[in-house]
Amino acid sequence: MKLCALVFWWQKHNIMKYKSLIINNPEDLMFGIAPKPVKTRRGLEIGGGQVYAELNFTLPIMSINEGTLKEVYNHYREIAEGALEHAVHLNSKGVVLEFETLLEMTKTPSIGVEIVKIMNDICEEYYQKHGLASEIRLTPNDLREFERPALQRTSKFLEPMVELFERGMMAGGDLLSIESTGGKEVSDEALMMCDVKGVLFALAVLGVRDMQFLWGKIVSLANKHGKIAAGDSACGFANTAMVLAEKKYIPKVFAAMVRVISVVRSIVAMEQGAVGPDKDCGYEGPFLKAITGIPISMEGKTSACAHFSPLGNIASACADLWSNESVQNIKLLSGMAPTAYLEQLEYDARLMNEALRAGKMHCSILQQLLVSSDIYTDPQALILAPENVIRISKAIVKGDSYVANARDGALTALDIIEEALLSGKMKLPEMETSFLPIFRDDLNSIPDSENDFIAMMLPMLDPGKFILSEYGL
Amino acid sequence: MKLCALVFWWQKHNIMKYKSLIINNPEDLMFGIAPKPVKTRRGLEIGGGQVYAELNFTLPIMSINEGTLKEVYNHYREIAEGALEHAVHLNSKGVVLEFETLLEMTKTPSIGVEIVKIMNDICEEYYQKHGLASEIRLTPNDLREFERPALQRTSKFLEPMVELFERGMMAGGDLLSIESTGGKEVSDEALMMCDVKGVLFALAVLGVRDMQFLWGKIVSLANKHGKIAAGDSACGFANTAMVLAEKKYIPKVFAAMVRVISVVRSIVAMEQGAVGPDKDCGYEGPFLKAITGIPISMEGKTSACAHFSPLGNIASACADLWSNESVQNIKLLSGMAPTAYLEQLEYDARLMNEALRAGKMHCSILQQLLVSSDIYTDPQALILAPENVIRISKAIVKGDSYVANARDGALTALDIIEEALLSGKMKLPEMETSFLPIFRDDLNSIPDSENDFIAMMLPMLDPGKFILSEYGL
Amino acid sequence: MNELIEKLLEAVEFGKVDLKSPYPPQLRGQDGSFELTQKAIETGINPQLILESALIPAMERVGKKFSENKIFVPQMLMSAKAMGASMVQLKPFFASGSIKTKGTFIIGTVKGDLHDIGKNLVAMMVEGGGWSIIDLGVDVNADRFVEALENNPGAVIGLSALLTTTMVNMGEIVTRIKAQNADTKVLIGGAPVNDEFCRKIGADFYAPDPQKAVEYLNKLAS
Amino acid sequence: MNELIEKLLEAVEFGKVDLKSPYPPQLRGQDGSFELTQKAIETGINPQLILESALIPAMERVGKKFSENKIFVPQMLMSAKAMGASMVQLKPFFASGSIKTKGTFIIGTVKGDLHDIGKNLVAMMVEGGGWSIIDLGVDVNADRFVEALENNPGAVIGLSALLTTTMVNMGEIVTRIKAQNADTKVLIGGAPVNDEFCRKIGADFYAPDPQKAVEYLNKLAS
Ligand code: B12
Ligand code: B12
Repeated sequence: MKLCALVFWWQKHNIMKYKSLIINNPEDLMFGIAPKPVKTRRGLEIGGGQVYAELNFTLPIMSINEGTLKEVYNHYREIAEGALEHAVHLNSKGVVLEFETLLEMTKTPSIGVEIVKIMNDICEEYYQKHGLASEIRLTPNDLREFERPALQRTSKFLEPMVELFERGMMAGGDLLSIESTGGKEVSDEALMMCDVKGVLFALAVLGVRDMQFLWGKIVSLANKHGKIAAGDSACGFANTAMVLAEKKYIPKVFAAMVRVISVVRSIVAMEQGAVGPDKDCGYEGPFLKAITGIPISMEGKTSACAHFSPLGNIASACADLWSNESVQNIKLLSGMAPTAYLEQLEYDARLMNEALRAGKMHCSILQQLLVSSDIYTDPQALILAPENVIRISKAIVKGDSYVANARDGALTALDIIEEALLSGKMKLPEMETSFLPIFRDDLNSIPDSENDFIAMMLPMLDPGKFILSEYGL
Repeated sequence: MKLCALVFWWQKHNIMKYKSLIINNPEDLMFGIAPKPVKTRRGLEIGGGQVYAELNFTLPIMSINEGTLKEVYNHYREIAEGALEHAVHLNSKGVVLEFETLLEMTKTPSIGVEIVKIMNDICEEYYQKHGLASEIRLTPNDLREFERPALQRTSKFLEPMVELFERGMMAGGDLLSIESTGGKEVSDEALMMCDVKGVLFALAVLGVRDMQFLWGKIVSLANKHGKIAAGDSACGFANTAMVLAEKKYIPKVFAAMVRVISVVRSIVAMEQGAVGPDKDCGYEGPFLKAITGIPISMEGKTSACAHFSPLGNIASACADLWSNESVQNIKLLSGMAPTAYLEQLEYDARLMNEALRAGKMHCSILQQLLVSSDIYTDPQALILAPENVIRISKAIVKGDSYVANARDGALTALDIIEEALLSGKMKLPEMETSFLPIFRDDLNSIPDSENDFIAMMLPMLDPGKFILSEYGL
Repeated sequence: MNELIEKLLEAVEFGKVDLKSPYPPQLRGQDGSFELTQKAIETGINPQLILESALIPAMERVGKKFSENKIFVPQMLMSAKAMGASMVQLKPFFASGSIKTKGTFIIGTVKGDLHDIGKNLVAMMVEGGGWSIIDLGVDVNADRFVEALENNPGAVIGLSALLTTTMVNMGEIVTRIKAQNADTKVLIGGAPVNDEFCRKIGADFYAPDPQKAVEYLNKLAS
Repeated sequence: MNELIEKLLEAVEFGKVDLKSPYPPQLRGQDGSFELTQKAIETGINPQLILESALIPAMERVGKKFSENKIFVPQMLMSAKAMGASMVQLKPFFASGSIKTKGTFIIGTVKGDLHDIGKNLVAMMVEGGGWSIIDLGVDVNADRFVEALENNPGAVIGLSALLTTTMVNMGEIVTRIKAQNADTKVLIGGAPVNDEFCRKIGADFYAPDPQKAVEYLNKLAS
């Protein structure tokens, strides 16, 4: 059956494919175990009963140009070799290396492709010599935002992005991801204004449509080459909100809203055929796992190299890959920073894997500790507790439009936050809580129908900032 | 009662004070709980049912001289402020900042004292403003090794060391430690030659005597000023051996021997009146905790910034402070590295504290996972499993001389390693196992009496390298 | 102090733009900064005084509250909007030269870099501090900075970068700017940047946050 | 190849010092490198050949096994001892100039730093590679390096540092050495050091481990 040729009812009517959850029971939302595990070429079984480390890394302070290319390649070679050598030393069960490209590597796809090749050769060498299973997640960056207002569908930048995806997967980038930016033109300002309707418009209207466009392409490319369309995390939305909240620039309760709203945008990748592992940095993975059953990557305390986090432990509660988000290739006292972070990820993963080996009771106790150690410290943590993930996910799948899905999810998250406050289990300063009634009013004012919502929002948005037709509207 | 004035039977006869364990049951060797907790000025209760983060840090690449002193001070100010600010943000229950001095700060004690003052002011500020409890562990470096052969008792360097201890504790360095180097002249070569008798001589003869000399001084200074004599870790021996084993320069089984032997040397601090928390980096803490009941600091996965480790999880099994060993004050993508490591330590500690809150069953399951995830990956991990710590500790306290104590402990560790190999639970390459019979023969050849042992060893050691009289021999 | 000035200060501090605006709830139904400025001008208050005794002090208070984590960005943005409404009224006086800002601040995110949340905050706070802002946007190369400087002699330049691979572009831009006019002050910021890097590339000041940038600029202006 | 040479090579490779030495078990009771060298000289084998066909190749094998993690340091040290026993026999020929090492290597841990385990390993491996070694020990300042170089013109210098606060001392030492003789090659190492730092201070080569150092030196010598 050629999936991509068929157009389903839900696609035609622009509504969410999922009407119920695959995981209905909080106890079944567990690290290392996904109802639909993903098997990779070199034998990783992500979500198949084992948590693996996903190492992320980037260049130290330097330019990328003709003159430095050799040095750039050497950095990635050193990173991959250092990490895999140490993974062998630590008896690792398997590693994912995420290669998130920087501008120049996407603009000139041959650079990105060469880096994939270099790292894939090393993966292969360690596989052949030591039996270490590892794969590369290839994450081209979304170049389209270089034009303002962005031309989401007609941009000249789509060509190099697609080229990097295709040639990169052929070179050994087996897991395909991106942190696409559809809707960001609107959400950037909405984030700063704590405008929940603006964020919802950016994600549930613009984001969803852009994801449909982009992931249709990515999935068909992946299918063509027998590669794995993995997923797309709302980094520019949910992660940005978290970082802003950590800096105390916006309320944490708002960042929690943004995370929930981003679910309806990120799930579109799965609707288009992506199978996971979903990317880490938006933390919307647990909801995607509950609804669709795919395995997910998460990041928490061991991504303190990349940003501080209120979700250090709880983020791992149902992770299948455990990531450090990003670290520069610089020297620490022990050795290179990516190698050090690989070690930390491996030990975290070992603990979870030991629980998986020991059985259900051990898993559930470890998860309970991971969850309860963070749950009431921050509303963003609260909504990631398995029972809350399930409850919010159930609210999300109820509605008949992405807009309604997002709104209902956010309202349920609000309920959960208010209940925790009422019970006295969570404490928040008045500065935070004063936003709650505003969010509730705003969310309640959102109609079920996408068209009505668009009509409601357009007068309030700066028309110079985005182009509706670039979203098929 | 003036303890320091009395001379006990065990002191007069130069034998170990401890004849039995305070913790006899492996289940009672638990993180966060020590039979003899230590209460600090600002209210930390180390070993009193709570694990705290102990943050370690050092300067980035730079010189310390007149011209850079301002910058040096700024680094320590920035580190302390960044860490405590973030600790408040993370609702930390308390933090220890370890200030391990560099050469210049001990040679010119006023530099070290000034840094203590700067950091103590910040600790006090956060205590007053936010109720955050924090203390400084002051760890002057042992200058005596700058002379070769070292003049352990008559060195002119003792004066600035003692000055830094005294003025530093008055400036707010409440926990006093050192990684003293008595015996290192002999052990350095013995380590490289995997000479277990040489190491035993260095630690159980020279090390013990130097510790008696040095810790007598430190404890009486601490008592004089109402400060806490904490402990002395065999960094230059056990940690060095671990780092060399990680580099595959010496066998892991040898590093395991060194760790056990170092116990009899480090315990002398407690015999002289030190009360803990013992320092982290030799990993002999669990034995000290079992035998003496003091709280201990440990380091594992979250010290990957300082060195790689085969003890990532298991090291925390009975930790009361959880440390990162050391990280330079450099910028990561999130912020300064010490702040990032503080976050990681806090989340690790939170998990253990959540177990402590949940009760005995949760603690024991979490500990079991921490232990079993590492135990059979490395002989150094194996001997840190609580039941093995107890078994080895029991062997250690049996004998009637430090030499016999060390020998018996090491032989028991050998037994444990060989049993694990025999049972098939642990696997080691022949390169490693071929050392085991050699170690056993060597250990068996060691007599009970210190004098006999000295007589046996002297002909085999390079007399130009150390001065017996500097050890009171 | 004049009552109108006091009210205007309050309107800007709490983000009351105009009569109709519902925010903040406690000032609902009252005049906003738009109306208050109009009235102040009508009653003959010196426009320079309006700027210096109401708008700038209000924004200073806002900046202080923000840096003490007592308010969030949206509150600060509302104040900026209120100040903007006031500036609309004051525009003719700027045009005629009868009032002056502290100077012109040209800001942009450097070539290859699209991160602008931080830069926008800095621009807003500096504007609140009484400076004219020229925001060149993101992905800005040396040519464009030089050009903007030519058109605004004496302006101070602010560079932002968030990537380890774009912060190096600051070096070239600083060199080009200093080549054009060695006296031009350049301040830089962004998460991966620090003091040491600032010295290395020959920029004049590194600010970790908008407050520090405003302090530095105000020192320059005084 | 000559049988004696072959045996000597084996003795050094496996660390057999002399007849009496119990190590390694499999060669117990056999001649060690001390006796074998003596016999080789007696049978008239060219001392240069002993060095180049037995000792150096043996140590090369040892170095290779070590870098492939097939042996530990003590095995390598035993080989170094065996080579040392051989060198005692060869000493007169070095003194007379009838055999030559590849050159002289002056090594030390820089001022303020006492870490010497790594430095000692490097010294041993370089010696095994056929170089004369002058080990200045630890806590060595620029004066002492310069002095040693004066006494050994043409020597190559090796600097070791393990602390972030002592590695900077390498810079000064390099400058002083190059001032004395710009052609002197300086190589550096130690855990916190890297390539970039090497370039920055004007040293010639950074080696992360002894093997790389030997390779570089051998290239210099050839
Ligand atoms: C939000 C964000 C994004 C958003 C940007 C949205 C926007 N409109 O700006 C999106 C999602 C689009 C994005 C994209 C990318 N990002 Co980004 N992003 C971030 C994130 C999470 C937060 C940045 C932020 O806005 N912080 C909040 C603001 C308020 O703080 P700030 O920027 O530091 O600014 C403050 C100060 O620095 C200072 N300041 C800033 N500028 C100036 C200027 C002057 C003159 C002065 C005085 C002061 C000053 O004042 C500000 C206010 O306090 C950071 C993570 C982090 N830890 O910083 C990653 C991060 C910077 N991004 C990263 C990466 C890799 C990317 C991408 C390449 C990802 C990809 N592969 O697609 C692309 C690059 C696009 C491009 N070419 O620029 C990496 C950088 C790694 C590296 N090598 O350097 C980071 C560190 C994330 C990570 N940990 O991996 N990103
Ligand atoms: C062992 C050790 C010690 C021993 C030293 C024993 C000895 N005789 O050398 C003792 C305990 C005495 C010690 C003391 C101190 N140490 Co120390 N020590 C270490 C440790 C654990 C291992 C170093 C080691 O021997 N490694 C094994 C050898 C084989 O590796 P290597 O030295 O890197 O050498 C290899 C290569 O680098 C290379 N190489 C080395 N030199 C050269 C030279 C040339 C020319 C070439 C080509 C190659 C080359 O080849 C070698 C072989 O492969 C490190 C941790 C670490 N991660 O490195 C800390 C470490 C270096 N020490 C540290 C500190 C702070 C100290 C003290 C100040 C502690 C204190 N407060 O008392 C004192 C300082 C004393 C002084 N002034 O030097 C810190 C440094 C932090 C910083 N700011 O830089 C470290 C990083 C520990 C930590 N994580 O905090 N230390």
